[in-house]
Amino acid sequence: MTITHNGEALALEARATVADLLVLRFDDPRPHGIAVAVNGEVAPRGEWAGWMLVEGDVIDVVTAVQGG
Amino acid sequence: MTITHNGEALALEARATVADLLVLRFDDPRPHGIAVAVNGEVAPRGEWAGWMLVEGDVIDVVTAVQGG
Amino acid sequence: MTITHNGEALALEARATVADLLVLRFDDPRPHGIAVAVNGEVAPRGEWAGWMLVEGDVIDVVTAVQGG
Amino acid sequence: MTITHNGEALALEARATVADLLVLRFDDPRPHGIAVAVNGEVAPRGEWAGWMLVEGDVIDVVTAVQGG
Amino acid sequence: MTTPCSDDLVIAGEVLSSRLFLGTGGLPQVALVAPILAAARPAVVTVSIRRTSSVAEGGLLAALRDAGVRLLPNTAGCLSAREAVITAELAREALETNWVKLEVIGDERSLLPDVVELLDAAAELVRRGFTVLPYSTDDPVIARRLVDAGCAAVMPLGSPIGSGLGVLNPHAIEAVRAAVDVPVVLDAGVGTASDAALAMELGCDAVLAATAVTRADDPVAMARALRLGVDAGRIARQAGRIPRQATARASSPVAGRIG
Amino acid sequence: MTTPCSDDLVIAGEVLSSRLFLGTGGLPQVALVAPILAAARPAVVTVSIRRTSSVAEGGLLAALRDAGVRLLPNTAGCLSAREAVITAELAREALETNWVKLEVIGDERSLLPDVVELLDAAAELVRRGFTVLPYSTDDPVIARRLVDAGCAAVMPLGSPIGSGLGVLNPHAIEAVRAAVDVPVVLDAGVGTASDAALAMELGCDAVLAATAVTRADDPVAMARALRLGVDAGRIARQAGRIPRQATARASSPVAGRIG
Amino acid sequence: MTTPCSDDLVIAGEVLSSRLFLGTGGLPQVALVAPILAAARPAVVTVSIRRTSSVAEGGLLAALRDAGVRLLPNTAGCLSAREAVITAELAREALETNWVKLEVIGDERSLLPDVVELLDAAAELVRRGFTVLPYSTDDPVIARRLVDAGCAAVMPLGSPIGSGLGVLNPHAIEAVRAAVDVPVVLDAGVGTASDAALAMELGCDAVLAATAVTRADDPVAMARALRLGVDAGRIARQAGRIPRQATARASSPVAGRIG
Amino acid sequence: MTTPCSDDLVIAGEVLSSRLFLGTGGLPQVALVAPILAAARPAVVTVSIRRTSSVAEGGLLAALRDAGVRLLPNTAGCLSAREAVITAELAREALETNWVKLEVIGDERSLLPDVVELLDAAAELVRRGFTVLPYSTDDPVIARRLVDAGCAAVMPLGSPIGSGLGVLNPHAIEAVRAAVDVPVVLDAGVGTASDAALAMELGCDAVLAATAVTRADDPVAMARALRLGVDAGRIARQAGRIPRQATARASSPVAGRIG
Repeated sequence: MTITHNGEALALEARATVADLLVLRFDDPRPHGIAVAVNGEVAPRGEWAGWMLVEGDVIDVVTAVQGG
Repeated sequence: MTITHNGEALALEARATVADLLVLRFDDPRPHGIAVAVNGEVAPRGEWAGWMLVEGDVIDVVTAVQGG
Repeated sequence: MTITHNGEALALEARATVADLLVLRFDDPRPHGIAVAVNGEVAPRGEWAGWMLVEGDVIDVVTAVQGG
Repeated sequence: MTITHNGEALALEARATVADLLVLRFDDPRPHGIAVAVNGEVAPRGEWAGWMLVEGDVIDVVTAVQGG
Repeated sequence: MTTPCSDDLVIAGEVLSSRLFLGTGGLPQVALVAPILAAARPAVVTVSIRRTSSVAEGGLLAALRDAGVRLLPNTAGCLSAREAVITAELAREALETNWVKLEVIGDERSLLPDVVELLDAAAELVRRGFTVLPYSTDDPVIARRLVDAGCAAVMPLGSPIGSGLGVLNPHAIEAVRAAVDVPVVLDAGVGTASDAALAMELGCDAVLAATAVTRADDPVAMARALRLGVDAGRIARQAGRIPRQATARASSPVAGRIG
Repeated sequence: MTTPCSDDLVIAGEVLSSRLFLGTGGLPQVALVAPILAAARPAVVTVSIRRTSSVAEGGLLAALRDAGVRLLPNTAGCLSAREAVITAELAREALETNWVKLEVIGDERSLLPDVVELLDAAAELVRRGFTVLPYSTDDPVIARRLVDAGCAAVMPLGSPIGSGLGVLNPHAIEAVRAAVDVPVVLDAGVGTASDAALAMELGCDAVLAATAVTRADDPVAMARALRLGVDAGRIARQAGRIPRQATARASSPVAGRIG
Repeated sequence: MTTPCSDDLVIAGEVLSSRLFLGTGGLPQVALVAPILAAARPAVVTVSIRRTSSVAEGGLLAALRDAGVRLLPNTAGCLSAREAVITAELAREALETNWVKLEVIGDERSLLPDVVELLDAAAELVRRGFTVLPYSTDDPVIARRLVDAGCAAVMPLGSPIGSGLGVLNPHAIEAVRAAVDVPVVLDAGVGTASDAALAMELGCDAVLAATAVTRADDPVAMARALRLGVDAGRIARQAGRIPRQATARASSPVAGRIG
Repeated sequence: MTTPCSDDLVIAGEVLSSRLFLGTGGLPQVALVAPILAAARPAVVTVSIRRTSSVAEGGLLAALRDAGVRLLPNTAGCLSAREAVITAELAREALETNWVKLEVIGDERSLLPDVVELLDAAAELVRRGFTVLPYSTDDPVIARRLVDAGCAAVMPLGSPIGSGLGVLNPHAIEAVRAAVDVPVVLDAGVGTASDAALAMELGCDAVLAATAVTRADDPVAMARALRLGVDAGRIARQAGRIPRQATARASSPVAGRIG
């Protein structure tokens, strides 16, 4: 299936979870200091392992950066 | 009946109109440069003669005064 | 003889007067709106015709220009 | 004789010295932290004992006070 | 006439006769209306709407009508959009104008605008067909929202009403000017002629003054001074001033000095 | 005519026609002299004295004479009393006026007055029968010394020549005004109309502008703006402005509001 | 420690360690984090929330965690309440703090607050259990509305973000201070130490600085300067300054002078 | 110690312990001397010279000697060079120091310097072997003349003595700084910590405060505030502040925002 990750299209196997995505992108199912939004709603850290992504999901993975 | 005119109680004969009130207070049924609100809504100049007041009506009669 | 006129050396015939210098430079023995200093002192307009210059005199001829 | 001390007339015995004046006013021939002017000139500390006052001398005795 | 026709101030399609708005609050006597108007030649004169127990009310209205000046009723003192809307409706009825200087204040001590209620009232009055000139803060984002709501001009404050502190934040007034494409009328705080001139130099299209005139020692003279100040500032703005620079620049030639 | 006769500016017994002094330094072209003078209606126009290699010198002098305006020669660029005195003498001879705007500067970069040399030159020129208008700092003690030396006016700077920074220290200008009983002419630093108005409101009797006009994008328009600004400030000063206050003061009545 | 415990700054029941808030935007290198924090000893450090393609992100977060400083995520760049709310939610999740510096701007050029969207976002975030510190204008009426909405502090701007113009309208900041009973943190515009000291003297409880430090020639030195400036201003405020007066007052005795 | 040794202030070859000069005028009670000195850690403390009828004089001198602070006698109140010179001579004799803060004022109301008498007195005192620190105006040309006369520093005023108006003309103070190569000590007008910080940021090498401390509600706290303010301003000056710019500059990244 195809999802949108941080604004870019990304192909994932069917039934991939948020944790799978994080492993794919960060080699870590629970990276520290980040947060995940799925379709504009927060996906709590505790649900990453079980949260199944579906075709067309829009995922944002964010962290803290320099800011005024 | 009793109405409130510019914040003060005023006794009027039953079936008095806005025009009657204006005659009473200004000796003029259509004084120039004023406006009338009945219960917080504008009573248009054209309706003063026919606008029947009822017990408890709150009437404000205003004009232009000095202002910044 | 040689005099200094507005900062530059100038050769004049002996016995030349201030008026002679003005004629030489301005084609006019009494140009309007100017003043003359000889060796740092004002040479009054009335004395130009008779004021004899001598070797080494320092002459400034000035007028009004734009100024704040 | 009469001298002026800090703006006021003061009677002193003839042949009184600056030191005598200081003893009279401060019980001390060499008070610390003060300076003396006689007729507008400084009388150096070292000369107080020997500095003879004369009729009409104007003496100022000053010290340090609060100041901006 | 100090400003060419091509430079007329136009609000809501109406050509106004000058760039000075005059408030009447604090006027010591009605007899001064005529000479003040003659000295100020204002584009509009503001009035408030209040309960009356006599038609005359000291004859202010009559004096203004005699002068043939355009009236701009305000909603001074209103603390909510609701109050402001009914006050505007009564003003329209009493004065037969749909122009209103919209004021909705946050409290009666500071008299500062409550921009939230102001935006609500502006939208509602525009819907009801009013030409709305809102008294606002010097916030360019709010100014843009007021224009989006249909206001015909914006009237940012220079400083608190009646304070005479002039333009406390010139940078903000320039930002308001840059943020909108409707006329900007500096409202509140003007104390003297240089304040009015500065406001115009910052890019304002007009200036409103009330207390500065009515409470001056000589109201007629100050009316004239402000009128001249507004014209001076307008023309200076158009003339293109020299840049400010930290160091001196000779205005007399260096060359040709004697000795 | 914006200022009543009873309010004429008088210096050394001469009644001047306005309260704006104009400098010609930086004028882009002589053709602008006439329209600028028509717009500014200055009391005097300043000129500098420089060596000349032709009588014409671009015809500035002729243009000014045609306009019939009073000339005020300056000693711009002089670094010593000696230089300034001879320059003043030449000016008197060339222009047949004993008025002089006395400038003695400390250096050619800042163009700031050297008040020590200035005082010497002022005393000597007064002794020689000149009417001396000294360009000075905003120091009230020096202003008093210049008056004691016989100067007919004092001309404190608002900010450096040509900087366009306006009046950097209004408090000092007010102090100069309070310190002397001769006319105070604000000199140097004026950049736009509000600067001129402010100077007059601070108590100055006149304002001199040069660069502000001659280097503006539109010199004629700025000349007009400054003229209006000077008049506005003068009248405002006389009108007695409202006091500045930190808190608001209602300009509309509180009583009688509806609802 | 320059401020006694009794003078600690408390927000939402939390005792903060100082009155300087530090922004990290524009930091040239992460290696400067430690020395800057040592010099500034800030109460909190702000960070932004952005998409990441790596966990490290230059190690800023790690450096801040090592320093054990309190993090204050902001919603910088959000143009709507909706954006700001989700950004705050993500910040809470990523950083395990429910504190948020709420920013909702009107446009990306001026970066000025959009107080309408700001009020909506503040109310929603308070409802969701956040401790909200809103970046706002210097409008006291809006400040009061933000407090009524449940904000734990207000953060009025001194001047536009990154401008270094300091406090453009001290009168307005004093009015904000007087309008609310929660801590007032001056946000945006601070350029140097005297700006920070002035803000505190005006009654602010703390000052936030970002660009002033991170883009200074020597960020560590400026961090120290601002820390001292904040303390200086705080203590001066409490010390009760002398009144400003137009005339001099001798600081040395008049009596007893010689001669 | 807030300033590194390499940054010590040196006047006439003497290394001073800080960049704050303290005046004692107006001190409510001698008992405050010790805590004020502990809080301010001043480089020098100024005193005046007056006639005495007792040696003690409230013990001020003893209190200052106990604190081991360097004394700087002034010639406050002198109206002529003659008076100032004899006062300086008496100070040297009484206090065994050849340093003098030279004050020659134009009148007793404004307390402003008379720079003509000041220059005469400075030249004479330098001739007599004094280290002269003259209280002067903010005129850079006079500052240069004072240095040419041999003064070891210059002390321009920020505003009138005791006025608390701070630095009325920052541009002039920067010009004084640029005009001379001796230490510049801002004298007179400081009212609070931000004034002191600003003076240092403008390039002054030290600041003198008297009334600001002695007449504050809490003199000891204000002494501490001014000490911090001077250090803050000094360090900020060296840190190289960001430029002032009219428009905003984002301190948070634009890229990577969600939604």
